[in-house]
Amino acid sequence: MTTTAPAATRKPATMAQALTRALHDAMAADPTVHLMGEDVGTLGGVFRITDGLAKEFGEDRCSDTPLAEAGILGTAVGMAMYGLRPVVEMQFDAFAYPAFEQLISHVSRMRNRTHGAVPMPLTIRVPYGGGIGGVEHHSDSSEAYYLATPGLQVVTPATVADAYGLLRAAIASDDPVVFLEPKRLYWSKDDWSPDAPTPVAPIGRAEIRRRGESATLITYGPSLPVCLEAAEAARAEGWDLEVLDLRSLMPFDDEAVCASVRRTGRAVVVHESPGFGGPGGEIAARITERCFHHLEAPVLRVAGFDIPYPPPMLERHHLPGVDRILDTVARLQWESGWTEGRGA
Amino acid sequence: MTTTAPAATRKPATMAQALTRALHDAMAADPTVHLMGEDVGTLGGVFRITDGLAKEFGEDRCSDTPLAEAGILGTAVGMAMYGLRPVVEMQFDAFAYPAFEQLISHVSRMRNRTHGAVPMPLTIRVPYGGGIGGVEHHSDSSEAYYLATPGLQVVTPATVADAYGLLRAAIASDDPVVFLEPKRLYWSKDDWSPDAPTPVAPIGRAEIRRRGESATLITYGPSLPVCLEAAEAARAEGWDLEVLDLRSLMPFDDEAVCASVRRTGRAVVVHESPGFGGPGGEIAARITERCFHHLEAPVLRVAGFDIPYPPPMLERHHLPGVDRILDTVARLQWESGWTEGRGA
Amino acid sequence: MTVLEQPGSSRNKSSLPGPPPDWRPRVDPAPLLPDAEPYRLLGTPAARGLDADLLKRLYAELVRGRRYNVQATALTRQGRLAVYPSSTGQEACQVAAALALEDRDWLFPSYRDTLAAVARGLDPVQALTLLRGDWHTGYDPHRHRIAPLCTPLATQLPHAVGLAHAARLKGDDVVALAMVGDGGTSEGDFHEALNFAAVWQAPAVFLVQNNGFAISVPLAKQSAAPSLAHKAVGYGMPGRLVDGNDAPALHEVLTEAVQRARRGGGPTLIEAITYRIEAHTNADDATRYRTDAEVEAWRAHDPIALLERELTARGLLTDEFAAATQDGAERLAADLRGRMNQDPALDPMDLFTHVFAEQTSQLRDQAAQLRAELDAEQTPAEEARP
Amino acid sequence: MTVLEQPGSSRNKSSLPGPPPDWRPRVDPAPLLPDAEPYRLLGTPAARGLDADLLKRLYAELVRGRRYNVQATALTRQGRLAVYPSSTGQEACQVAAALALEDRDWLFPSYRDTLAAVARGLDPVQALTLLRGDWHTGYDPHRHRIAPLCTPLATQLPHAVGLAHAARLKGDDVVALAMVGDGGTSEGDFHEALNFAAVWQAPAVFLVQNNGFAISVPLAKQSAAPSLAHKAVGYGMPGRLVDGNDAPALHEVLTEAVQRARRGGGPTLIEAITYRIEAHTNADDATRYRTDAEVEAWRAHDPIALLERELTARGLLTDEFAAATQDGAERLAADLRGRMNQDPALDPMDLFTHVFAEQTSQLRDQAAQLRAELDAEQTPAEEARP
Ligand SMILES: Cc1ncc(C[n+]2csc(CCOP(=O)(O)OP(=O)(O)O)c2C)c(N)n1
Ligand SMILES: Cc1ncc(C[n+]2csc(CCOP(=O)(O)OP(=O)(O)O)c2C)c(N)n1
Ligand SMILES: [Mg+2]
Ligand SMILES: [Mg+2]
Repeated sequence: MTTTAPAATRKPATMAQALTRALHDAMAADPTVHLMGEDVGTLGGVFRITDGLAKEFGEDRCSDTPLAEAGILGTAVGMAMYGLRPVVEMQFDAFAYPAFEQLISHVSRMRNRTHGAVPMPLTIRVPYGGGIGGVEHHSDSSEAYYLATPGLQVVTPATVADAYGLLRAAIASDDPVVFLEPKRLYWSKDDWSPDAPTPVAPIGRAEIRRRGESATLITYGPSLPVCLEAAEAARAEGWDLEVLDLRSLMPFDDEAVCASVRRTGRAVVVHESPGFGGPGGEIAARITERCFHHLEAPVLRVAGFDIPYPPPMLERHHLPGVDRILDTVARLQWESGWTEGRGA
Repeated sequence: MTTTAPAATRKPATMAQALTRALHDAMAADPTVHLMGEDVGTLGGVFRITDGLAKEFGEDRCSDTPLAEAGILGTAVGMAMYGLRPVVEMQFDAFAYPAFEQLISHVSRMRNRTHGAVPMPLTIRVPYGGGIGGVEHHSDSSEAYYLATPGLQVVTPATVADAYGLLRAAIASDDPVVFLEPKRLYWSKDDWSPDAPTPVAPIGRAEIRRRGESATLITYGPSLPVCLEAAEAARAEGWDLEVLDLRSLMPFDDEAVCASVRRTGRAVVVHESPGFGGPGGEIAARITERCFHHLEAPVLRVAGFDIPYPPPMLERHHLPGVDRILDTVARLQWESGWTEGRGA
Repeated sequence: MTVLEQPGSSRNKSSLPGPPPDWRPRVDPAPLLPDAEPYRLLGTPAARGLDADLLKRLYAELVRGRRYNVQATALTRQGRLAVYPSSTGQEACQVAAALALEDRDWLFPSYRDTLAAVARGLDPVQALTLLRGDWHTGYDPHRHRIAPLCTPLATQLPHAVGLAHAARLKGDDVVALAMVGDGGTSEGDFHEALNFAAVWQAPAVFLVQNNGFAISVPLAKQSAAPSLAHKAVGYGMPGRLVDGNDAPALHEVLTEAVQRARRGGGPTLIEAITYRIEAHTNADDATRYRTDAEVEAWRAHDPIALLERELTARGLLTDEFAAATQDGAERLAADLRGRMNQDPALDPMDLFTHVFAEQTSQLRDQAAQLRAELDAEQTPAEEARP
Repeated sequence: MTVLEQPGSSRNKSSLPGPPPDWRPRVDPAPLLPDAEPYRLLGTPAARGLDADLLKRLYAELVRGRRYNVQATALTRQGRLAVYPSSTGQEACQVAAALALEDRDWLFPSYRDTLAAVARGLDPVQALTLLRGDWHTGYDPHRHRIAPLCTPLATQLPHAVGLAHAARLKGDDVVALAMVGDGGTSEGDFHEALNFAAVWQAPAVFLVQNNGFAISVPLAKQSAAPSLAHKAVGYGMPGRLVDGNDAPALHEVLTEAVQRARRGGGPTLIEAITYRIEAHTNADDATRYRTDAEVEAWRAHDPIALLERELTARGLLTDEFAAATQDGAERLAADLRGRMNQDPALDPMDLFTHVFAEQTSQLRDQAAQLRAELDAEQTPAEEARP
């Protein structure tokens, strides 16, 4: 099914609403889908993403667990072994850390270690990132940890439609998916029809959100709106920036990324997570490996600083913003003539 | 003190012996140094690195803890708050995962969150990497997780002398150090004098282990001997490879790395940890950012595959070996003339 | 014919093999078990014997604490505080924890325990820095012997144990008191901390404030134990169950535990049964998971009212004392209000100052970048980008 | 004048405030407490009443198990097995765990429990694949209802709880039995698993093999609890303490717990007191941390010898039965030896086959690289690098 809803039925919806709808539809479609986590039942989650689901599907299918993240993920592993399709909610990014042992040593390896006999069709929903004025430990961007763990798929929506489509795809996947939900986009709105939802988005495909010729901004999740804004602002400087939304960090869409960068010849990777050891290094390195002769300048990065996430009153200085992106675009060696003699 | 022991007193020692000696000397020099971990007391650790220390310094200063890694690191945090200098042993790489919450949310941030009032002079010793025929969960290379955590220093010796010098420096550091010990080099030998040990190695300085002109192999820990071997083998192909041992992944010695790459114009990063999201991406990206105009070819990477660590009988196919390194060096575009016209 | 070279087939006289050679019950479990009912003093004849000064001190602190809670909640409505997890209804736990400690002891509070820190003497504005958002920890933990207010649940418990253990190794008679919620007892760190404490006989006291809920999750979905205090048995430490709204009872039980720890008697687990009268935080909607009737029932068991009844019965609640108490509370609130209404002075460059003792070259570069951006912000826009 | 609008100052008739409104002891702790002494049958009068066939079956399995342990250890010396954590001395636990389960039930073994898997019917070679090193899990867990042998301690316990819970949700009367060592009980995952199991009333049984040591660390440095079984109380499940070398006693206690779980009666924690006669693994040097005398004392309490005594007393250990038993054990050993002496057939390309259901383009590239390297290995060296 590739049809899109007729424009008439589309109306503004928030990313939170689209996520709730995705969970709802997945539960309705497949009785093995079980939600679990802290406060996901009666309360509907602290971000209200599971609102109403316990009521509709019963507490057994949307259940409040004891407060213990390793226990939540560890029991979900056992449930998956018995044929269920657990969808786990971690309440905040940093509170997934106690479950890392289960994630790294079991969730990510179970299929592999059992020679394919025990798949892990688990979805782990992690509200991530800052910009919401959260107190300490409520604003981390931890995608680097997930990316360094072979066997995990790492997916993050940046649009309302993707929130629905990618979450449906994550739940349908027979492999574990870390589904990163950008906290500060929960209340972002877009025209979208909950009655005829967009088709399930395939995992592993990047998407060009804005066409441009001068350079490519490569980003995902919470930084997409910032990049789009930067691209608009860049017009005043005479730059026509392309903006690429990765959507899936693993699998990584080398094809789409390289096609764009080969066309524009310049790239900046933008993310909120600290730069050192963050996803940007991997992305820049693989672009350079694959597109070296097409590059007019090194791939640059705009990332969070290499510091613990700051207190709310200082977070705006940490987060990649339009100015920092434009300053970086300005460093893409627009004036240099050195590429002329290239043989590639 | 910068004197080196007179050659006469130097005799073969293993990395394990140098580590034991470093712990011993640190304990003797500073009564606040306390070792703790599973089996570190009576047994001397499963790798015997703490052999004899409980006997010499008493069980209070080298103590067997209950079997709980979060508890070990978490209590070490409290001990550090009270003015001790704990040195924690994680028995194997993968068994540090249960302690990740403590590491990420507390150890790495304590100084920062308290505005400098509560430093964390903790050393976390982690035997890491494969190549020793270890069964499942005994051969991980987890450095990417540590690198993605702002506030941690990440250090790893590749030589007997560095094992001593860097461990002394780690223990002396007022900030937390993840001290990665390459398991398969524990029994590597070198001429070294335990009676007049080499000076304490400063953290954050890379070291050129082999001078060369054609290209730089950038590596650390268990892959250093492999790179040196590859460099020897490369002579037959007409390549004179430089080998750079990073020693410290954070702080990162941009200066030494860039100086070498600017000179050779080509670089390959070699490590055992999976490539995707691993340290190599960061390293390649920052070299490219800084040395773009000096690069004759993209910085390439030789890393472990993006798979869970294989069973012992298959590990040799996973680990970066001499052939794979040489194959990669061969891809550094030796024939291309395209760099001629460069303006840089 | 046997598979083992054992005198197995030629049987011994006694047909009873001994117990396993190394078996012995290592500790008698009986003294570790908590009482069947929560311990209380108020309303019992024993209350009559309590020291009048102590009761008055507790009362004054409770009233002050309640006023602090009310004021902090009001500040969230006025936008001067980002979020406040109120301890209204739990003031007896907060106050008793603070008063049970000597100056040299350490307090390890959870994110809900700002009042305990204030009752210990911490400046209320510094106690609220985390929740206002200008810095994570607004005070010097060493100066106040108060660890950072801890957001990740139960993760500060092992810190308390390690600190207590270190103090003991150094020969200092320092006790660490750590606070955690009922929900937090489910975390692995709770288990590991208590086990380490018992094995090390560390001078640590664990106070579980069982307020019946972890945000929306009621205790029955959190634990099936007879009580949370019963968890003590599994570690080999005594468990005590206390009415968490009975300030003198709490004070007595906590003081006993602290003294025992100080004497080298090892750790104690104390469960205080209480109730959170307000929502989880100002951002929470408690009507989603509990009834007004339940809240009302607990209001009738209010810690201040309980103590007030006793003070009145003993004629200790004179108009003068009540007025002075009220006055002190109002002064605290006015001071807090006034100072929280001022914007804190912030330096963005602080982001880089305390990541490491010595700044890395990487952080130096980033600091320079931010410095340049801040300077550019001062400059007219057209000049900013060259 | 009061700070609360409460009828506080006008006191009620009764001076006793009620208990906290929501307080009630939720479970009576008494029935959860383990006995003061390890439960045993062998050597007691009750042993006489035990079913002869059961005793003989247990005996045959113990003898077979011992032979398996001896053979596997021998294989490490011959270089056919990388490492072997022997369960010699713990065979009663291993065998009883296997026999207590129905076919549809699940076993969650730790890394030391290969024998339990073999006693359940798993091919001994498949059980040893992990330790030989040709693949992590050498069997299909679903086919045998045996979860992967688990190296990270205690981490498989939550899996067992989740599986048991899922089975119950599906309406299947399946029980999960999870095994863990004394050391493993200190891990946070132990705590979280038992708590989830009790809250969910999951049909799970936890068997702690307390063999006195976690590698070199003796129990006293691991736990200060009266017994490890006493940990059950803190979760609200029954705790049982058993002589872990008394196979019939273990079988009875385990079977009871499994049946109770199957009936919906919830989880049980069982501590079996036993001893590891061999070193931790063949790579360990046990003389560093324990005395020969201690080992000898436990040899005298050997599970096979204990049962043999009873069989002999009841005249059940006929020459014929003993010979058949011995014979079966030798056949197992010979088969194991023979098959382990063959090198396993390995395909390096398997490294990429099961990382994901659908291979990523990244892994496709890497697989192609390895394929090329393997092909080059076949080719003479000079041709290999172009
Ligand atoms: C490790 C961790 N997981 C989840 C959270 C999110 N969270 C904050 S408060 C809370 C409930 C805490 O309940 P309880 O321990 O009973 O303390 P109370 O709020 O009742 O004081 C949760 C789940 C957290 N802070 N830390
Ligand atoms: C999480 C974790 N930490 C550490 C280890 C290393 N290790 C392997 S066995 C062992 C001791 C286990 O003791 P116990 O639980 O009593 O089981 P036993 O070996 O006696 O059967 C240790 C520390 C591990 N496997 N997993
Ligand atoms: Mg609570
Ligand atoms: Mg043991």
